[in-house]
Amino acid sequence: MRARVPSLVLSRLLIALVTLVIVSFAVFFATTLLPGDTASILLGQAATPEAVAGLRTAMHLDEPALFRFLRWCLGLLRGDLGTSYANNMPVATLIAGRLVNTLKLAGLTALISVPLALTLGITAAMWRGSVYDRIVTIVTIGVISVPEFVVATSAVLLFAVYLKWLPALSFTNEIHSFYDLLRAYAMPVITLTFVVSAQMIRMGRAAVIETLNTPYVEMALLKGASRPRLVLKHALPNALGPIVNAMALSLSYLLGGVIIIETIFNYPGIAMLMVDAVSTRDLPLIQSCAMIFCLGYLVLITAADVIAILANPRLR
Amino acid sequence: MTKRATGLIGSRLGYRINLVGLIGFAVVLFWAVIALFAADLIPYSVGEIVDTDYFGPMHPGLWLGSDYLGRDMLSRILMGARYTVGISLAAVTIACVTGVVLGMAAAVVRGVVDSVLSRILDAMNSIPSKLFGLMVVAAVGSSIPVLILTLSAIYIPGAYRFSRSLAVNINTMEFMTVARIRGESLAYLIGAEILPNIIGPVLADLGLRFVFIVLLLSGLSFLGLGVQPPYADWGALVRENLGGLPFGAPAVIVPSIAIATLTISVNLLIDNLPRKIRDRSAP
Amino acid sequence: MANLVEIRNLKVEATTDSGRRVEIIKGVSLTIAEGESVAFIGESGSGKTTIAMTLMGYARAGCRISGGDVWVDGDNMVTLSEKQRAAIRGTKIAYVPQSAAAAFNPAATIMDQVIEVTRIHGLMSPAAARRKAIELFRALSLPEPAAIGNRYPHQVSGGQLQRLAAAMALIGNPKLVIFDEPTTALDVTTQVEVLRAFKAVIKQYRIACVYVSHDLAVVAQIADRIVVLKSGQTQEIGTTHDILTQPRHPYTQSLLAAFKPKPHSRTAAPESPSHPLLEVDAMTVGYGPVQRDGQPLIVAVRSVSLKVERGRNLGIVGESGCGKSTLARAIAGIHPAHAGDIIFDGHELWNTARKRTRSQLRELQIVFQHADTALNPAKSIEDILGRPLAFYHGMDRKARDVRINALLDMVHLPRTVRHRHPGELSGGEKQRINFARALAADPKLILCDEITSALDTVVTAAVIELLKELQRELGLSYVFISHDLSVVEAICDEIIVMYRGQKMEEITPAERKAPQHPYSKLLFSSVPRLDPSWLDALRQDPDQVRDYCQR
Amino acid sequence: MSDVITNWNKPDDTMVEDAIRRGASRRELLKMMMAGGASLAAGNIIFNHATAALAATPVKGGALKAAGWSSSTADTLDPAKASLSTDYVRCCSFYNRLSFLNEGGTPQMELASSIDSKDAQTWTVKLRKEVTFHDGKPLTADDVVFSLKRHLDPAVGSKVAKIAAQITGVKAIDKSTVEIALTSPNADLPTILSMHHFMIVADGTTDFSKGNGTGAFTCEKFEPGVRSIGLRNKNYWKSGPNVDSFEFFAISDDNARVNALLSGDIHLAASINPRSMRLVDTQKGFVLSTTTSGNYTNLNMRLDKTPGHNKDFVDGMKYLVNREQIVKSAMRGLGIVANDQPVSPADFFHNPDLKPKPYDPDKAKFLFKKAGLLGQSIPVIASDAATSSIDMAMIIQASGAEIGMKLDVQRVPSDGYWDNYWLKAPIHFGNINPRPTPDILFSLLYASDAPWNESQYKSEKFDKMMLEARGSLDQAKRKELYSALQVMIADEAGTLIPAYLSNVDAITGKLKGLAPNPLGGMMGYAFAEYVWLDA
Repeated sequence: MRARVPSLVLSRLLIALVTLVIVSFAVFFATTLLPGDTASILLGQAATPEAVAGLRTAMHLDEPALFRFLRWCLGLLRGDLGTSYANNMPVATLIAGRLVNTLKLAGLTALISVPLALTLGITAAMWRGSVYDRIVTIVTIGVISVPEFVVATSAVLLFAVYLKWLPALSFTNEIHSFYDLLRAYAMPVITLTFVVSAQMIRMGRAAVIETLNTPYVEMALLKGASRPRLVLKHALPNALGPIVNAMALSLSYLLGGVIIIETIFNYPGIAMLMVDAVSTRDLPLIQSCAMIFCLGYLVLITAADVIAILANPRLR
Repeated sequence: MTKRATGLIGSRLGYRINLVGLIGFAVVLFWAVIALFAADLIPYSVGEIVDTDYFGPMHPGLWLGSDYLGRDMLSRILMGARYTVGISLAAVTIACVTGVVLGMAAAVVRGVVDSVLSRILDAMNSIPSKLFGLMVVAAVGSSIPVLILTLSAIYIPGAYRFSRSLAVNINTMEFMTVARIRGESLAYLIGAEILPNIIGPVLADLGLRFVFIVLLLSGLSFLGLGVQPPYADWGALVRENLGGLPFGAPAVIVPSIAIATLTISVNLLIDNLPRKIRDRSAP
Repeated sequence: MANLVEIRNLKVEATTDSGRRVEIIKGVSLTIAEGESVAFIGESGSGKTTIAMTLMGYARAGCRISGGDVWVDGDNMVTLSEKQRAAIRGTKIAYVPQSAAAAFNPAATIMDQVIEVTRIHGLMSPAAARRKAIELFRALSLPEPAAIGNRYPHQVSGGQLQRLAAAMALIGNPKLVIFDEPTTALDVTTQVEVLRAFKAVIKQYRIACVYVSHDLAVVAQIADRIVVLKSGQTQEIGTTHDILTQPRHPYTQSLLAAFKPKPHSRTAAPESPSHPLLEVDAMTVGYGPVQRDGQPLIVAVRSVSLKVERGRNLGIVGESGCGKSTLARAIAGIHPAHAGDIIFDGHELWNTARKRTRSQLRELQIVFQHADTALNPAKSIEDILGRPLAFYHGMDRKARDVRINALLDMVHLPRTVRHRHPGELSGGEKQRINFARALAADPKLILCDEITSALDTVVTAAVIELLKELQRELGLSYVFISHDLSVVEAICDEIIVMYRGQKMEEITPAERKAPQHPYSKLLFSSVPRLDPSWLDALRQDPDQVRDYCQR
Repeated sequence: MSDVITNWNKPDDTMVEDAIRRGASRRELLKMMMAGGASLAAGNIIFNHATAALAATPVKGGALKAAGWSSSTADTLDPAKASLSTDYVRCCSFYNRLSFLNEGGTPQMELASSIDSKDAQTWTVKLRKEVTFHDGKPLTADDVVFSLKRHLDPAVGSKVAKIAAQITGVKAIDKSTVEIALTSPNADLPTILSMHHFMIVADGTTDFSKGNGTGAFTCEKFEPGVRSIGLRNKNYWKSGPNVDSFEFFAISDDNARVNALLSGDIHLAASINPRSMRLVDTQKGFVLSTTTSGNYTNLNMRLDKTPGHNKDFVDGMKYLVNREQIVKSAMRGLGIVANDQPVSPADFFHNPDLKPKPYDPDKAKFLFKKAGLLGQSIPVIASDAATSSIDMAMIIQASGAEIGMKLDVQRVPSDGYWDNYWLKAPIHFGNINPRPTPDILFSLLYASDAPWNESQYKSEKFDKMMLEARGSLDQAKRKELYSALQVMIADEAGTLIPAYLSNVDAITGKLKGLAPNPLGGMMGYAFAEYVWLDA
């Protein structure tokens, strides 16, 4: 009966592979379009032609980019992410720590924002047209229409500078207790929750309202079911598909989209890492980060589909 | 049809317009007009330093205070409207038109075209938007056309996904079969048969996308990309005056409010578009 | 005896999107006694369902009960609070929806939904509820009553769902059950079983019931009394016998008239047999990839041959899933046939519409069952009818306007509808537009796929008349696909009986009354008659029934 | 805000401190304060307050946390590659140089006990004894030879390859003596060796991520683009450092950096945005430390390209720039009006008689007309990469607009700016970090063969005088020559230097012992070794 899920996951894996290849080539060609190379960038103002040439040879950047890219691809097949041009460290070690950080932040944010968004979206749908509903709708749009760096900076000023309740920076290396964890993550998580929730709330509300207009919900009403029961037991399960899909899309933002948050809270995540990589033309690093973002995105989308299928007996 | 809290206006026109939508429209119109006539409205030139103080408060002469260089904030916001509204509008239009057309085409044609398109756009979608913006601007520099194209490129996949999922359902309707065996062209199928049925949700989606584009625009300006100085879009204004936040300087508050009013009202407008009244015998 | 239900001067009004209030139920009064079954009959839009709903104190979105009382077992449903109504719904009054397929939550098991009423109102322990449900399943003669509850709605057939819906209604021991067109969506043979089941349980549990339908013949089998409704008013109330024998109200008479078999003035088969208009030879249609044996995975139509002479009509009957629609779609080139030839007007046709010439497409039109999905809801009638004119005949605006008016006249619709959208038309009107669009191409042959199944008897009769009339005027031919034999009989010169994708037999009007093949016999015998005793009198070989309807 | 009258606040305060360091006379100061609108009395208070901030006695212990402004995966502990302030700070804490500059800008010995020469061409460096690297290896002449020679190898990618080029020979005389031979005499070698790139590393080092030096801190942790943590070097050959540990990282967002300081997360926020000072003012217990060390952002007009090849245009631009407004509006007073030449007032060789050109739109207009360029749109490349160049550009643009001179300011991404626009575009902005000697500045920026000849200025006379000054050991003569050179640059070169930028580091009151240094902010990036945290 569930035979469909594994087969779907399998087919998704193939698709994922194709997508990954597309992305890596796209990213590669994008990188080749960027002016300058690691050598000249590292030398910066000191980039006299001979100096650049010397460094280039020293860094083996003088062979064509395509070669280096393909060699990197081969390495990838052997599970080797290559070494960074900028500082000769293995990309794996550069990424590892920061990927964990990113995942932690994303995870915590998801933990807060998903239930929040669900509750708001569903309740809004439950009392659709009511004042509550209108408030939720307006507020959600209002919230997303404030640039995140304003939200973040205001939060820091209020909670860190004036009230001194929370640290202005998230020192991941100084987390020893759960309390530390809370303090370190409170503000980035709140800010990100602001950013990602709105879309989920809107989609959730819309999807639930859609299913509320179906005959089987009317049927349940005529069985004497209460409003909450109608929504939770009859509308929600059938609205789950689109909802999880919207969530997957919103959450995928938490991987690569949080540059600004990472900057403001000095949070060493993977988004900033890729920005660095781009600014130093660090091909292996750029590629690896891009792969991670793409993979994360695909995983989320696939997960959403699987959930949608499990939630819908017709598809099982 | 659901009962609406707000009253009815203009049912004489054969349309049912509701108050919220009207307010939204008014605000959008307001900004549009500002954007058009900004050049004639500004009291000072955008680059001119008129205040020896910085983050100056609101006072006669400098109605919205001064910015971090002591330039007149009112002038900068008025001009900023031109860029924020213009760029976002252009970008969202390009993004949605392209995305929706592709989406509908994919849904109608199905098969290889569909899967190839879906793969490519999925791939695009998986690259974080800000990074994409960074790379593009690093590669070809930052000019208004580039900005518009980048923003639209970033939001095409979303529009595609959305419209495709809608179109797939429409495509199963029998009137599509009828049109097909009539021998209709693809253009007619998507233009005349599908589009009218999905235009509503597509517009709503466009509204939200607009918000995101406005925000991404300001996000990009945080990363130092955007309109050429001395001009600046609202996001950039907020960004460059962020230092005034601790003092609640109008230089940072006002542009933030401007962004909010625009994005919110666009959505109110789209959520409450006038509906054609079917009931012909209406008074 | 005491009245269970007393409706006094009930008024319901709807709010149009212009905010205007329209009265859709205009002061209806009626009573229902304990254990009595009353039928509400009338065409769509007559308000029969709306009234039935008010019995539960419910009015659909945009409507509200604006006046009168609805007394049910001592409570006035109009004045009760929503909470009190909820308490009554499912326990005292229950509802059996028109389409059980839509009324079951696809995400929950059948059992959960059947016993939900007991959960909501805390009537009994879940275990007890299950036992009771199974007992009901048995009473409704559902297959494997013990197990069927664990399935999901999409895993059982329409007929079974309809009965399960009844079980869902009965589980709370209601005093009154509302059946809202419960058999309209079913095949005739299935309908017979379902009706039998309903009748049995109603008797067994001595339940009063309101039976909403447009099909007089079906109603005749169930109801003690009949309420005839039209445009929100009661036309006539009387015992079933009275209504059937001496209808007083003209509308009631027209209802009955719709059942009188119309003698179909047959165009005699042409003496000089020129080549037939359509000839289908050994056509096989299937779904899925082709297997080793060279046949598709699922064969929907197995080597069917047929012939349609000019100006004559072919009927194809059979139950849902017998492949008759697939056959039609294959002929139209929508679903490419796997094997077999289609010769149309002397020329062989490609099996897919994509490869056919524009004129071939024009001359062979198809009209679909569901007018509301066949007409683009977003376009005005004008555009819908105008397109083929522009597309096939390249007419300019003026020419189109003239032609559109002509077409609307042909299908007996006021010219003003051209500005309307499909959503604003009744089922019958939509079906006429649907048909007018086919005419706009001025075709030689029209494939009519179940075009009347969604319409009520009166409208159906009218549409059939229209078809005949147009045939006389334009010399068309029809291939008429339906599960409704009375309709097919009314219009066709030859009839093909299909079963399981195969042609069982070909019946020509002369020998029609005496079908040879047992399946045909079963099929024909299942068509309800106006005679109230028909159902009880009907004797069908149970083995046959089992063989042929495992649905 | 204790002793603040009218609009007199910390910025001015720090200006005064800065002036005091530059040896401004009491009279000048009072004048300065009058301009600030403070009463004479107030002036005295501030004067005392300011000087008071500079002396106290160290306290041991504590974990020091400081934030710079830029950092990336390209961060390195290889002194030769060091390019960002972040790298300098780290190198200063893990390594030592042979010499370093004191507050006054005069070279002091560090790893070297002496650096002597008779002819300024061959130098003898005597090394300190009992100096060991973090891994226990003692410091020898070989390490010095290795450390200096590296810069000549292009594969190393040294930032100072050009300056090092004059070092023809380095050889170890004995375990603790090194001889350095130069192409031509250069009296400044001790100063040159005080540059951060000439930190001494262990002989044969290839992997620099360990930060194995002789410095005050041992490298506990180094994550490029994230942070570095140093622990006090137990057996450091100098006294100190005072703090137990030193964590350094960068917060690129100006506001975030200041907020982190105010919230008490860090002790020092380097180079804060002048506009943040008002916020710092509102909070108790924070101090601003200003350094004007000859860091400047300049507008370069290439003399070999249109429109720069037209002398009148170049001169016109020099009169079009409202230097006061740039200092006042763009830098919020944190700068000193400059006179189009690179030697800062902090420098001994600065020519005080060379006055900045006045803001004279009419003269500018006249010159542009003469050049026939009035009304033409002239592209000017600016970028965040060159500090506050965009603000400057906009100010110049605005004053240009008033006399009908269209300057088309083009902001380009800082990413890749030095590679693609700097030195290349006809008119562009540059940003030059302080260099310890005029000679370095001149040879890097103005000599005919200078690698970064921003305006393509070529003058044999200039080259000759430069070499002469370099070779001579007679200070008076050198001062005279350098003054002349400064005048030549101001009048002839296409480099428009409107102001010297002051660098402002904001610190908590707890952080003591931070004195400015001509090598740059954060005490010439070496603060970690010297500062202490008051309990």
